[in-house]
Order: sequence, then C-alpha cells, then structure tokens
Amino acid sequence: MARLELRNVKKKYGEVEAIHGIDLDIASGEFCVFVGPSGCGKSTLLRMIAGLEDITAGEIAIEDGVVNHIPAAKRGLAMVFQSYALYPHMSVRSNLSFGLENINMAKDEINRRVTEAARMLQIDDYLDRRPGQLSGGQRQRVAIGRAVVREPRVFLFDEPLSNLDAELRVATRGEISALHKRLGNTMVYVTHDQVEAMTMADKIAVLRAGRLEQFGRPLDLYNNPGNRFVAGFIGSPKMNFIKGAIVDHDGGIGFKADDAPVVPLAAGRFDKGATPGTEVELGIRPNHMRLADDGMPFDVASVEQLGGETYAYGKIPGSDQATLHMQGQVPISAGEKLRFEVEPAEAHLFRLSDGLSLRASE
Amino acid sequence: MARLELRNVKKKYGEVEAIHGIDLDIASGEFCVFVGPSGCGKSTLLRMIAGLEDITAGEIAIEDGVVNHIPAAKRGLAMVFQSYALYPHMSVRSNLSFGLENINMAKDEINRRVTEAARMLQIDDYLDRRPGQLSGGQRQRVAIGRAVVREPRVFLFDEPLSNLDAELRVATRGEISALHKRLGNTMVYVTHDQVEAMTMADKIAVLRAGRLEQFGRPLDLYNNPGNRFVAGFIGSPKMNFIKGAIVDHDGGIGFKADDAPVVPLAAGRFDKGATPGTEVELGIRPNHMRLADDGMPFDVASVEQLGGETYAYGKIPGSDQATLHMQGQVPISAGEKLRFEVEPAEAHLFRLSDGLSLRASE
Amino acid sequence: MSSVWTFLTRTQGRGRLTLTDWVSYAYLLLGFLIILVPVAWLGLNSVKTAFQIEKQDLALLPGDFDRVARATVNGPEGREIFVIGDAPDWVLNWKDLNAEQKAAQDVAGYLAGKEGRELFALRTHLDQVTTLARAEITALGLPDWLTRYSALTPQARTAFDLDVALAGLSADQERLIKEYLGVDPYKPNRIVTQVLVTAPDPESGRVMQWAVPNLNPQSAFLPGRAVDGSIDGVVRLPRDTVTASRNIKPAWGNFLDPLTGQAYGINVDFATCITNSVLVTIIATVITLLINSMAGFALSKYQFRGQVFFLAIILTTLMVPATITLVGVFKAINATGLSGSIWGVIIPGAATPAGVFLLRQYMLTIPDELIEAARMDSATEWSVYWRIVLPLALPALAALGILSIIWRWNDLIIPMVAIATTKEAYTIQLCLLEFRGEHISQEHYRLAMTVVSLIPTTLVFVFLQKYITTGIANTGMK
Amino acid sequence: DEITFLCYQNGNECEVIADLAKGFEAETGHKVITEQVGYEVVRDQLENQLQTDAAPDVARVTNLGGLNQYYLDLTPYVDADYMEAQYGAVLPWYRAAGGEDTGIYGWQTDLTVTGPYVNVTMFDDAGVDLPEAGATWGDWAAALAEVKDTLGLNAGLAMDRTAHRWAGPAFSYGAKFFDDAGNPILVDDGFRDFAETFVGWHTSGLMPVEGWPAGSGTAYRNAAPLFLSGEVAMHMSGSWMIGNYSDNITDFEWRAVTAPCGPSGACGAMPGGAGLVAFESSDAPEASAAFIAYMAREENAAAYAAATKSITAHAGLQAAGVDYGDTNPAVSQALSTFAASIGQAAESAPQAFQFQGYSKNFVIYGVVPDYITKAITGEMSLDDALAAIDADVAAKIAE
Amino acid sequence: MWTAFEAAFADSNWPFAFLVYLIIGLVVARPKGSLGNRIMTVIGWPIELAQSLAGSGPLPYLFLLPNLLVFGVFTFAPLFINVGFSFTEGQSILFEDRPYAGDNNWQRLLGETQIDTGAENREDDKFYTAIMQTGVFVIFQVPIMVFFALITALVLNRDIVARGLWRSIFFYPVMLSPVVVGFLWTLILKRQGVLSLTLMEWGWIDEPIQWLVDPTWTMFWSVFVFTWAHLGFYMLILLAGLQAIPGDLYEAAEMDGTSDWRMLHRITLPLLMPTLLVVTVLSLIKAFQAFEELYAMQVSWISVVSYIFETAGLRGQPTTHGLGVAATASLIIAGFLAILSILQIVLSGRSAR
Ligand SMILES: Nc1ncnc2c1ncn2[C@@H]1O[C@H](COP(=O)(O)OP(=O)(O)OP(=O)(O)O)[C@@H](O)[C@H]1O
Ligand SMILES: Nc1ncnc2c1ncn2[C@@H]1O[C@H](COP(=O)(O)OP(=O)(O)OP(=O)(O)O)[C@@H](O)[C@H]1O
Ligand SMILES: [Mg+2]
Ligand SMILES: [Mg+2]
Repeated sequence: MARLELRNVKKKYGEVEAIHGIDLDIASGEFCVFVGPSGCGKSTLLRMIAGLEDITAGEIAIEDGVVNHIPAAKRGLAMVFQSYALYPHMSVRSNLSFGLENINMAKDEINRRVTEAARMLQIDDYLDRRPGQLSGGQRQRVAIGRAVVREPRVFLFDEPLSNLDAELRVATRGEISALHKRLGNTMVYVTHDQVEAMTMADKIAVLRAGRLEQFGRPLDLYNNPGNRFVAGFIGSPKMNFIKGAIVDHDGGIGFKADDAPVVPLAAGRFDKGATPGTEVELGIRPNHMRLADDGMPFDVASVEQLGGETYAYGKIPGSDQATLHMQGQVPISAGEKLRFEVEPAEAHLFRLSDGLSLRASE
Repeated sequence: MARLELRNVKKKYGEVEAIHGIDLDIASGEFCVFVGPSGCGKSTLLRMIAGLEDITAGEIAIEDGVVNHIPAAKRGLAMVFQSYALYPHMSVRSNLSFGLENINMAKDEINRRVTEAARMLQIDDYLDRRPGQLSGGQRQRVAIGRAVVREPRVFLFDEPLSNLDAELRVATRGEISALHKRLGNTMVYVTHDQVEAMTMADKIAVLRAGRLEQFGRPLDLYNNPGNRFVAGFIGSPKMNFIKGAIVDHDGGIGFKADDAPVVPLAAGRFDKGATPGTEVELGIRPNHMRLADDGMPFDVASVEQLGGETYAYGKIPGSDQATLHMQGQVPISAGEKLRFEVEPAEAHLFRLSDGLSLRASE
Repeated sequence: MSSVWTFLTRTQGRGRLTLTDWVSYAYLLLGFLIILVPVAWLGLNSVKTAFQIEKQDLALLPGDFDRVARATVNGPEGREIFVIGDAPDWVLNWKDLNAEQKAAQDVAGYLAGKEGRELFALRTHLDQVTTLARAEITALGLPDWLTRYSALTPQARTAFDLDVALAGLSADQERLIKEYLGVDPYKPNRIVTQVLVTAPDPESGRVMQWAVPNLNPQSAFLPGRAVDGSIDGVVRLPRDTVTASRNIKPAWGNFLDPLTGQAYGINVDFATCITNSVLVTIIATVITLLINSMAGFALSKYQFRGQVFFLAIILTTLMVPATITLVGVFKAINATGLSGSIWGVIIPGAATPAGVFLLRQYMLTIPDELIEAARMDSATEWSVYWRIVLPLALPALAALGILSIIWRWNDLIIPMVAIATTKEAYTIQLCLLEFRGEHISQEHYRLAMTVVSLIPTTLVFVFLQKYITTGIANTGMK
Repeated sequence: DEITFLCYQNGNECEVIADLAKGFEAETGHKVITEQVGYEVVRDQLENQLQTDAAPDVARVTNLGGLNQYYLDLTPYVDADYMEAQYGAVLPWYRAAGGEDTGIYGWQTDLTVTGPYVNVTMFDDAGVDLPEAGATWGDWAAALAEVKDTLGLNAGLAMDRTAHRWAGPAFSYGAKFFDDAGNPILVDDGFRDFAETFVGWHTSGLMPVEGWPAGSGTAYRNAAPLFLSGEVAMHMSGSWMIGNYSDNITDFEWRAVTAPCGPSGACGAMPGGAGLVAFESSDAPEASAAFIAYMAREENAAAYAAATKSITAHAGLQAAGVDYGDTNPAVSQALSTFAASIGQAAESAPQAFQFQGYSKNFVIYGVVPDYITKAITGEMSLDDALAAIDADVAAKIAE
Repeated sequence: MWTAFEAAFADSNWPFAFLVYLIIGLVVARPKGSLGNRIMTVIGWPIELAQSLAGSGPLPYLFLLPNLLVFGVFTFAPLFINVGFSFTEGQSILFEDRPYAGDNNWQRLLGETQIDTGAENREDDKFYTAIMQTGVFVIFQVPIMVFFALITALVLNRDIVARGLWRSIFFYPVMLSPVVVGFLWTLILKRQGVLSLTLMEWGWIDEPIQWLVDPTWTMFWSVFVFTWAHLGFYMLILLAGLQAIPGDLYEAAEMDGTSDWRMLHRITLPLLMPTLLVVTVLSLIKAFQAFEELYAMQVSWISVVSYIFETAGLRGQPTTHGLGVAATASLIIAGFLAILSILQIVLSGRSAR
C-alpha cells in the first residue's frame, strides 16, 4: 500500500543503455503490469525497483521517500521470482519464516503470520514439505506466501507464471488477481503475455527497447493505442496494418490504399494531423472487418477453421499479411476473393513516418 | 502414398499398458493428425509405426504388407522429429544425403534428389550451412527435406512445431499443409495443439489414455463429438458442461438442471437414448450462449476483457465452472448476475453414466 | 569477525571495493605466491651449475662466486698451504674442461713462468706430474713396475725396492717421480678453488681479500686465508663482514647435456624417456578415447540387461583404484605379457572409469531423437556411434583427451609396476625418479629435466585451461 | 649367440665392459647386448626377473651369495684351475651356504671396500691433525668433533644409510653377525657396543640428521651430497667413490683414509664388490660362460681395473700391480689406501669377508637400518630396537 | 629413433594381434570414403558384422567389451589375484609356484607372533604404524584441504577481477606430476633448502629444521604439500557446485534481508552439501592412497600404499612372503575404501531425498 514513483530512471550496463529514462507513477494499491517484447527492459526495471540492480540515473521513490541507496532488504518490498527461487533445502514453513527470522522477529509473530498466509493461500497442508515435493501451482503459492508474510508495501512479480503450463497459468492468474483484491497492495507485475496483462492489470506499462511506450488502463490501450507499436502489441489476433494515405472523401476524410476503394473515416475521431495527403497506416483489428460485397478486396491465401471461428489469411491492397476473423464456421477456402469493409469507428490511423496515432485525444 | 492400417495395436511398457488396442485405417494420401492430452500415447503410436518401438500385440500394415518385424530403416517411412533432430555437425547438404549414403545410393542420384528437395523447400541457399546457422523455420524445412529426399511412402511428424514461437508456428503450419498438397503423401502428424489439428488435418484421431476416442474430419469432431471427452477436448474456449436430466417439455424434450428453467432441445437431433429422466450433461460451447433476460442464471465470478472479446467466468446451475464468451467489450463485472440462453441447435447431450453423446447419427 | 564472514559469503557483489574484497584479494595473492614461488624457484634452480646447487646456493640467479686457487703442497718442508691469487680461469676450472679444451691451453708455457711451491702445486693440478714422470721413467730407463707402484698396497710394495730404483736421480727428478708415486714426504699436492671474498682483517681491520671454503650461512665465522699470503694460517672472519661477488652464468648445459646424451653419470637417456612418454601419452589417449567413448555410448544410448550393473562396476573402480591392488596389477600386467614394454603402461590405464563416466554423462545430453533419426536414415549402429555420437561428443572427448594426456604424462604408479625393470621403456616420471640412488648427486640435471617434464603439461594448461577446468568440474573426478 | 647382459655402474664400468666385449665378440662371434640399469634394479628387481622368464643371461650383481640358486655353474666351461688360482679368495662368496658347494659362478669385476673419505681442507682450516693410520673410531670421532666445532659445521661424519657401511665399524667393535655354523648371532656385545656408539654420534650431533634418521625402512640414502657440499668432514663410503670424487670435488682437498679400528684393535671394513654371473635360465650358457671367462683373463682384468680405476680381485695383478696409466697421484693414493684396507680387514676382521659371501646378508642389511634409525629418532629404545633386529632377522631367515 | 621405438615396445606381440584384427577388418568391411571413414570402418567391423547377423540386441555389450576387458583384467582381476596371493605363500609371482597357505599371510600381517618362528611378529606393528600414520595424515589432510578448497571456491565465486586467471593459478598444481611436486618441495624443504635458510636469515630460527625428517614437521609438510597439489581440483568441483546454486536464490535472500553470514550458512552451505560430500569422499579416497608425492619427497613416514609397495618388493627388496602379505594388506584397505564409497552412496542418496 504505497505509491511508487520512477523519475527519469536510467540503467546502463557498461556502455549499453538498457533503460533510457522512464517516468512512471504507480498509485497506491494499483496493479501495474509491465509488458513488452523480450529484452525490452522489463526485468531490469523491476529489479531496479527491488534494489537488486543499481540505478544509473534518476530516482525511485516509494511513498515519497527516495530509495535509490537503500538496500533491497530495507525497501519494504517483496518479490516473486520467475523460477520462484524457493530455498530447496528448507521446508515450506522455513521458506516462509526465513525472511522474518532475518529481521529477528518474535517467534509468536512469525508463527502467526506464517499460519495466516498459509491459510490464505491454502498451503497449510504442505507446510512441512520441501519445495521439491510440491506441484508447480503449489510452489507458486509458496513463493507468493513468502512475499505475503513480510507484509510488504509493494509486491513485485517477474513473470511468475511463465513456468506453468497453460491450464495452471489461467488458474493462477485468477488467484493472483484475487489476492490483489484481498490485500489491496500495490503490485508490479512483469509479463510478456498480453492476455495476462489485459486481464490482470489496473494499468499496463508497455515498454519497448528501454522506453515507456504507453501507460494506461488495459482497455484504453486496446481502444486507443498511442502508436503503431502498442496497437500491434496489444490485442489478439493482431491488428492489420494497411499502408496508404489520407484522402478527401465525402466532405470528410477517407483512407485510400493503392487501387482499393476509399475507406471513409469517422469524422472527429482524428486530430488535425490527419490531413489529406498524409502517408499513414490504417490499423484495423481482424474482428472489426466485415464481409461486404463492395468493400476492399481480400485474396484468401489460407483458411483456418477452428469450429467456433474462422480465420482467413491473405493479401489486401496495402498489406501482404492480412487476417480476417469471422464468427462460426464460414465456408470459404483458399484462393477465393472476398471483399470486406471496415467498421469506421474502430479504425486507427498511424503516421507512417513515426508511427504515432492520429487519434484525437479525448 | 500408401495406406496405413493399424489392427488392434497394443503396447506395454513392462506392466504398464500404454496403448490398449487401436484400430485405425489411414487412407493413402490422407493427412492424419493424432491429438490427445499429454501422455495419451500419441508419440508411442507414431514410434510404433516408425519402427522405433516394438509392437506388443496387433499388426501394423503399410500398403497391405505387415511391417511388425521390419526394422525402421526398411519400412520406407520418414520421420520429422519434434526437435527436428538435425545432425548439428553436418552441413544441410550432408543432413539430406546422410540417409541416402547409408543405403549406398549412387552419388548422382543422391545429388539429384538433394537438389530437387532443396529447391522445393527453398533451402538451396543454405545447403552448405550448418543447422546451427539456420533460423527455426529453415531448420524445420531441412528436417522435412531430410524426409522428402528419401521419397518415403509415409511421412511421420511428432509435434514438429512445438519448439517454435507462436508466430513461426502459424507460418510453418501453413507450409506443411502446402507441402502435403503438393506431394500428396500419406502423413501422420502428432500434436497436442488442437488448433493445429483443426487447421491441418484431413482426419483427426483423438486419443485418450491409449484408446482411440474418435476418428474423423475436424469439423465433424467439432460439430458432432462422439463423447464428452472429445467435445471437451476439441474447441476453444472449452465447451460448458451442465449436469441435469432430460425432461418432457413442450411435447418434445428439454433439459433441466437444478432449479434453472428448462432448456428446450431440438427435436430429432437426439437418438432414442434421450428419454426423459435420463441423467445427462448438456454440452454447449461458450460462443453458443446468448445473453437473454429470461434464460438460465449466470453468477459472474470474474471477467476477462481482451478488447476484442469478453469472457465471463462463473457459476450456473449444474456447473461451477462455466464460461461465457461475448464479442467486443461487454461492460460486465464480477458479482453481476446475468441470464443467458442456449442455441438449441448447438446443444449436445452426453449420458452422465458413460459420457456418450446422445446425438442421433446422421 | 563479521567482516571475515562477509568476505566468505557474498557471491555476486555489485560495484564498490569493500573490505571483503580487499581480504579476498589478499587471500588470492597469498595463494598465488604459495603456488607459483616454488615453481619459479624450481625454474631458477634448473639453470644453476652443479657446483652452485651442491653448495646450496640460495641466490636467485645462476652463477658462481669469484674464485681463487688454494694450494696444498707436500714436501720435505712439510705441508704448506697458500693461496695462488692470480691463477687464470682455465686453471681454476681445469677439472671441468674436456680433453679438447685442455689441449687448447698452453700448459707448458704457463708453468714455465712458475717456480717453487706454486709450480709443484700447479703441475700436479694440471695433470703434468703423471705425464712428466712417466716420460722421465721411460727416458731414464727406470724399471717399469714404477708405473704400477703407486696403487700397490704397502704389503705388495715390500716386494720392490724404491730407493735402489731411484738412486742417482737429481733432486728435481726424484721429487717429480716421488710426487707421482705419492711416497713420503711427497704426498700428492692439490689445488682447490675457494671463494674469493673481501673482508676486514679482524685484527688489523685492514680490508683485504681472503679465500674461504664456502659461504656457509649457518656459521658465525668463516675460515679465511689471506690471498696475498701476508697472514699465515686461518683467520676466523665474522660472517657478516664478508662480501663476495658473483658472476651470472646460466648453465644451459643442465638441459642440453641430458637431452643430447652427454650428461655424465646418468644412467637413463632422457631423449628416450621423452620419446617413450610421448608415445605412451599419444597412443594411450587415442585408445582411451576410443574405448571409453564406445562404453559411454553403450551406457548412455542403449537400454539393456545389466546396464546398471556395468555402471556400478565403473563407479566402484573409481572408488577402489588400482593403486591399492598393486600386487594384483603387477601380476596381471605380467600375465598378459605387457610388462617391460610401454604397452604395459598404455593398456592398463586405457579404461578410465572417470572417462567413461564423463562421456556417458555428456552423451546423455545428446538427444535420442538424433539417434533415432539416424536409424530412420538407415544408419548402422556403428555408424550411429561414430558418425553421429562421436562428433557430437567432441567437447567431452576434448576434455577427456586433455585429461588423459595429463594423466598419462604424469603417471608414476603404473610405470613403476609395469616397466621398472626395463630401462628402454622408462617414462619421463620414472626417469626423474631414477636420479636417486646414484652415488653422486646429479641434482642439476634432475632439476633441469624436471623443468623439461613440466613443459608439456604447462603448455596444455596454458592453452587448454578452459576445457580442462570445465571437463573436471563436470565429472568431479580425477 | 646373443647374450643379454644386465649391467649397473657407479662410474663407467658398463662402458668399459662393453668395450672389452668387442674383443670377445671379435674372437668368438657371439654378440653381447648390454642393458644398463640403475643399481636399484639389480638389487631389487633382478630376482623378480629371474623368477619370471624376463631374466638376462649375464648380469653384474652385488648380492653374490644371495642369488646363488639361479647361477649357472661355470666349471665345465672355464679353466677352473686358473680361476681358483687367481680368484680363489673371492669365489666362495658366490657359493651356496654350508661349505659344500665348490662351483665357480662368476668373475669378480672388482673388489670394493668400505672406508672413509675426509675433507683435508677442513682439517687444515681447523688446525686439527688427521689421525694416523691405525687410529680408532674414538680418535676419529674426537678429531671430527673438534673440526665440526671449530668450523661451525652441522656435523662431522656422514655415513651412507645402509647396513653395508655400518657393518665394517661394527666388525671392528667386535660384532660377529653369525657363528661358524652360519647361524646369525646378530646382536652380540660388539654389535650392541657399536650401535650405542653410533646412536651416540647422532645424539651428540656428530652425525647429521639428514643421514640415517631421514630415511625410513630399508631405504638407501647416499651421504655423498653432504660430503660434496662441504657439510661434513668425513664420509663413510667406499672405494667405488674414488672416480666420482676425483672428478667432482674441486673446492676442497679430499683423501681416502684406512678404515679406523675398534676398541678391540680390529679394523673392520666391508669388502665387497660386484661380479659377472651367468644364470641357469640362459639360452646360451656356453656363450655366457665364455664371456665371463674372457673377462676374467689377466689382460682384460688389468684393462678393466685400469679403465675403471678399481681394485682388482686378480691375485697375480694384486701382487704385480696395475698400471693405472695417467691417473693422477691422488687417485692412485686412494686406491692404494683402500687396497690396503682390504688386506687389513682380511686380517683383523675375517668375519667381514665371510659375511660378504653369507647368503643371508641381504636379510640383515634389510633389517638393521630400519631399527637403528628408530633408535636414533627415539621411536624405540635401543634395547627394543636391538631385540627387534634379532627377532626380525630370525623370522626372515626362518622363512 | 626406430630402435628406440622397438625397445619401447619390446617384443610384445600385442601390436601384431591388433594388425591382424585390422587386416580382417580390411577384408570384411571393405572400407571406402575418406581416411577417417576407412579407419573407423576397419575398426568397427565386428560390430557391423554382429548387427547384420544378430540384430541390435548384442551390440551394447560389444560396445562395452573393450573397455570392460581392460577394466576386468587390470582392475578387477587384480582384486581377485590379490585374494589369490593372500592365500598362497612364497616369493614367486607364478601361482603354480605358490603353495596354498591358508590364513598364514593373515597371520603374518596381523598376528601377534611369527608363525614361522614363534617369535614376536613385527610386521603387524609396521602395518599398524602405516595405517595409523596414514590415518593421522588423512584426519588432518582431508578437513584442511576441504576447508581451504571451500574458502578458495567461495572467494573465486565472488565477483573479482580476472576470475578466470585466479582460477587457473589455483588449479595449476593439479597439472604437475606427483614426482615434480615432490621434487619441488624437497628443493624448498630439505635441510639446506630455501625455507630453512630464509627463516634463519630472518633470524626466526637458529638452525635449519629438518622439515622432512622431524616426525611432526614431516607430517605437517606431507599434509601441506598434498593439499597444495590437490586443492585446485577440489576447489574446481566446489566452484561448479557453487555456480549450480541458482543466482535468484541469493536475490530472494537479499530481498528477505539476509545477512551475509546467514547467507553462507543457511543458503550456500546447505545447498553445497552434496558437492561437499562428494569432495570429501573423493579426497578421503585420494588421501588414503597418498604415495607418489610422499615417495618423491622421501618423507620419513610410511603410508599404506608405500607399505604395500615395499612389502610386495615392487620397490625395495623382495622378501620371501612379501607378495602375500602385501596382497593381504591391500585387501584390507580395499575393503575399507569400498565401505567408504558405499557410505557415500548412502549419504548422498539420503541428502538427495
Ligand atoms: N547484466 C547485464 N549486462 C548487460 N546487459 C544486460 C544485463 N542484463 C540485461 N541486459 C540487457 O538489458 C536489456 C533488458 O533486459 P531485461 O532482462 O530487462 O529484458 P526483459 O524485458 O526482462 O526480457 P525478457 O522478456 O526476455 O525477460 C536487454 O537488452 C539485455 O540484453
Ligand atoms: N519408455 C517408456 N517406459 C515406460 N512408460 C513409457 C515409456 N515411454 C512412454 N511411456 C508411457 O506411455 C504413455 C504414452 O506416452 P507417449 O510419449 O506416447 O505420450 P504422448 O501422447 O506423446 O504425450 P506428450 O504429448 O506429452 O508427448 C505415457 O503414460 C508414458 O508415461
Ligand atoms: Mg525478464
Ligand atoms: Mg509425445
């Protein structure tokens, strides 16, 4: 339950700058998720918050106190590691109590906390087992328990689910969300799985190459991605990007790619940068495209019938790799030529030069 | 291009029976996919076909010749392994020619075949590289190439895509399908990814615990699962199963769970086993459920907003773990109480006692 | 206290040089000295002369003290001891010269300028007495038993009458022949070399040059004789007032002589030893790699009855090594007809349990799929072994190869058991040991050859250090 | 035929024999293959070889009586009268115990005798006179102690660590070692007397710690390095060192002195030496015997003695003298000193001669150093050590 | 050169047998392809042949065969030969010349009295002394070495400059042959060696100390030199063990506010325990066999291996029943080592659980 603030935080490994200056303000009790492609600096950032890496420049403040030079143990944070990092030679109980013993807490208090955390996480039955004798999900819970007993101000998670199989992942994801609701702590959670991000986060921070691309609520990111990168990264199936230019159309503006018909664009949705002639990419999610007899052409290269939904992959003017998503079992096959139209309200425009969204800010 | 027939094939590891007697008839030129949960015996079955495992009982015939006692090398099959099993110390060319050299094929013929396969798979440019210098997709192609040059009667694939990342997986999936179209060989393909199975197979064999559950075309399996297991296994998100019983309803039959309203069932869709009073589970896919004011109650426990679709998880009468799937961003939240109705044409009934579908055979 | 523990505990420190770091570095430095100083000392000593080594000279650099001749002359006047201050080097080192070098010196010319006791001393020293006396005996027609007389026992001598034989000779002639015969009072004269030192005369305080036998560091006094003869007899010079100067001269001969077979008093031929060791090392390593990898392959890539049993056998051999069962090994080597040739060293050591274990562990990491792929590719098991598994196990083979080279080169016990009786088959380690038990110390050669024996392993170490350390760390055995 | 000849050398013996063998080869057409090994091999390994089939045809050995069971009797092949006449004194050394054996088994290449070398320079520097011939061990010990003290040496006297060096003085103290019937009576008064004295020399610091106490078991330790490096004034060694010392000592004057005498007046020195013997297992007995006979001829014996600067066992040569050529006078003098010692010992301590031929002497050699060392280091009391020697020897001989 | 070759191999007929093998291979396998191909084909003919005749069933045994042959003849057979020797007597190494002796050798080795003479037996004292002294050596050497190896490994596992270099330096003595190690230290420790003389120079001692003769010092230096020579090896194993401890455990502990001391004794040491156990057992076995370095140094105590060497007459003079007595002694030691290694397997099995 603490506010966490990063002010122009930078990290250099030798000559290499891994983090280029990040400002971030995580409110107390918020569940903040860091996402981004591999190597973008998520772990580094988290470890800097934890105190496991030195901070090259900038400041990290917890509840208004700058912690740059406070050692990890004293920051009042707890971290759950990707591999859990449970002490393999200690019982679950000792794993939980180890950190408390380190600060010479009274026996009674330790017992109380351990028992409570164990009950909460439903690991009471395994307290005397070793981590090696637990299943993946149970270990995960012990790792969380180890953090919980310390009653930290902030929880840090570094890809805690990536070692679990798909099913367990879904289940544990729910548990962590529930835990957050129950404890109400500030949590910082690193993942590169965007479903995780979308479903768990209060706020998502999208990182790319050591820079913060966007920070906001999940659906805001989905609906209003700030740039092409965020738009492509968030949402599955991936957004289609169609190269083209803005043209005048029907008094408003439209989008035209190659020799395709003009796509009308919702007026007022875009800011003044969206002037005719600007080279842009139109971003449209596959599920916002409808088959229509007079729309843009779609050359089907392959079709995937999943039973409940149908994907068509193929070419459209302005894009070689377009995806079309349809509900139910749609009887199309490779080689067919379809036509589709775009839901204007869901179209995004990104300037070709810098990828920034042309969406008017609300 | 050969027919592959399994007759009551069994496999025992010591005391443990891994395969309990499987009959399967794969037509010449067919693309057959084995799916099933982990440990169900997919690999074992494939390896028995390949000749890498002994056959405990039953017969395997290729093109009518029983091959039980013919060593792997002589069965005229080729196998592509999960990890490709490329010889890392040999160039791509040597990888392709190794098998041919072993049977003392003439140099010229080897060269001809290698060149041809390389051209077909577009790996001509890498012939002198080592596998370590290739990308995942290229390696995949070399592995296939190694199979192709041997001009086998049957291709065997054991989870060939599971080592690739999601994106490459999708791409390679397409390539293998294309290859099958081009060569027209019989192919047997093991996977536990049901999307792969659905999109690639001519026929899917669903295995469970060493038994064949169902064998048929992908959409047949999706639409007419033979039993509860297949129904639950095929299709994503997973089908909801609601416990209840068949009741008389409106002159036809209906389904009633606990104190929920009766769900009317399409007449003629079910066979004579579907008599009132029979304890059954109603199977309905999450995307075949519609919000409706007077439908069954749905207590939302959690909601996942993925942007393009919304999942609600919660309880309904007769099921504690129900999923509701909605297109777009539906503003519901945990704790809400919804009501939904079922599309009667999409409902399945499974006898509670043995899980068999009560669907009338067409 | 806590800082000591700090230094023991922290594993991956970040930045900042703490006290812990300082203590760590101090520990490392100490270790460095303890490890390398003895080796360096060995190297330095290996180029010292035999003389310097015999004298336990602790100087870092090779070379000897400046020396001066001290003469003892026996005659009618009794025994006279004096120092010859101006003897040239070739005279001082006369004993060390070979025949050619001796012939190159103008001995007669040198002696011509000498007279009296110096002449008597020098002509004995320069081996002139024997030559001159024998020439004289022939020239004067003296009886030929004189040439044999000197080595006779007193009893045997009574059969000959010396006085009669030598009657009528001049005093000089008589002196020469009697010196040759070693009869009283002309016992053999000697010249020995002493260390030339400078020190104040303890009595007068005058700084002057002295001859002392050696610079015995343990005694408080050195017995010195004045070089200029100004003081008779021995003067006790306080050890710490004495200064001596030395010349630096590495004795490369320590290395060259044994290797070219010119070393005196060595009964092993180092060139042979090295050849043998090289042969043993190469052949044994090849065999080891072959049969160990075959065994490793079988144990890692097949399932067969008795697999666990065989693995257990191999692990047991690790625990109860041949060192203990020497007698049996001796018998086994004898019974197989391997003793006395280097095969006796090569074969028994070829099947190393550690090697099998290392290779097996490594081969376990080679995916079975590769082997199955090869089988699908119609490869026979032998070609699976050598075309697929061997190349892929190359890193482990390299590690084992290096280890095997080191083991073989350094092995002592098996050669001791197998080939101790056949000198032609001696490996270098046995040759080094063979220096013992000789009647004179050949320490300088042994030191030099020890250094030579170090070279291959040191080279292997320097260039392949990474493979060795990972190889060993991975097996955990030696 | 081809004869393999196993040879060890202290100086150049093997080379000299190999040289002389050329004459033999020219004369007879046989071929001699010389295999040169260390002394330890001959001492320790030859017997093993003889038990297997790896044995040579001819060898130069020192355990003359001990290997008797393997010897080839040369009598049928050689001029027995000549051998008896010239080598009669040493032939019994090769024979089996009990006095019934009359075989001729080998040619004594040389006679050796144990005896001390002194560092004359040290005596000069210390101003101590060398004790005259006939001086006792007591005199020498006193003189050496004086030298040691005056010059600040670590020790005065060093002795090779082997019972063979030890036996000479022990005989002079009246030790018998064995009775007329050939039974060991190892620890008698003389033996005990000398053992006490010997241990005393160590306690008083006259003898160095890196000598006897530094060894263990039967390990041989050569004291020559101590003498060479000027750490001691006397080295109790033997005639075989003459060559080495004359070549290697350049910085002090050394001299061989006759063996000191004991309180009883006996002046014991262990005679000994090596001999060429042929083995029964030989495939070429005739050639082997011929080779030995050839070497035993007077002219070859003389050439051998001259070239190796050793004391010949040939009676005729002993009387007439050997011409050592251009040997320097100091070497000749040392040779004559040692030759005299042999005679003296033969007279005053005849037991020493018989002991040399005593077939079990190696057993005794094996036991003495071990226990005496223990007594010196204080691991055992002297009495216990002596008792142990007796017990051990008895046990080993019983085997 | 060639004669040296011949001499080195003596007239052993092993190479000839091998040649025959290769020629058969040449005929049977008809190799072709590159040189490597040909060589391997020629070498592997029995296996190829076996596969074509009998399928792949017997192949693993064939692959094991050469190695097991050598193992069998030179490692296992000797064990049984030792048994043979221990129950027969005499000086010969040929069994046909060795009469059955019952437990005579055991008596000779362990009995109170000499079975041949009835006098007091000294051999048992010697054996006992050898065992006791080796025991003392082991008791000091193993813990000391493990301790220092551990410290060195801990230091080298830290984030220090030029870690690889330090690591190699500490490992270097392992590369030296025991003979060299022995000579090296003799050079320093002999009476007139640098150590004594330097200490005297500094005035710390008045006269040279007999490092290798004085019974207490000789044990000290035996332990020291042996540790010096082998420390690097065990250090390396421990280092590998340390590096196998996941780094995130330390980070987790750091987050848990663990003090450095607790980090060592609650995290590092417990997790290193299995490796420490291996190291301890290996070094115990090694220390029990200590011989070569000590032999080359001529230390004044007798280790069990040199007792066996000497008693057997493999070095030193052969004695009448030496072979049998030595064989008996080695059986006792081998039995002891076997128990040790079983203990290790049991212990490490337990710690793995
Ligand atoms: N110790 C280091 N030394 C040098 N560069 C490093 C170090 N640790 C990380 N980096 C670099 O810093 C960048 C960020 O790494 P980081 O581990 O934070 O990525 P990540 O976002 O966590 O990726 P992933 O999703 O793969 O875990 C990467 O480019 C990485 O190569
Ligand atoms: N060598 C073996 N010995 C004993 N049991 C085995 C062996 N190989 C496989 N099994 C068992 O046989 C069953 C089938 O295994 P198989 O490998 O065919 O499963 P799978 O369907 O390929 O699973 P996955 O999807 O995990 O690859 C499993 O229960 C497995 O435990
Ligand atoms: Mg990361
Ligand atoms: Mg599988």
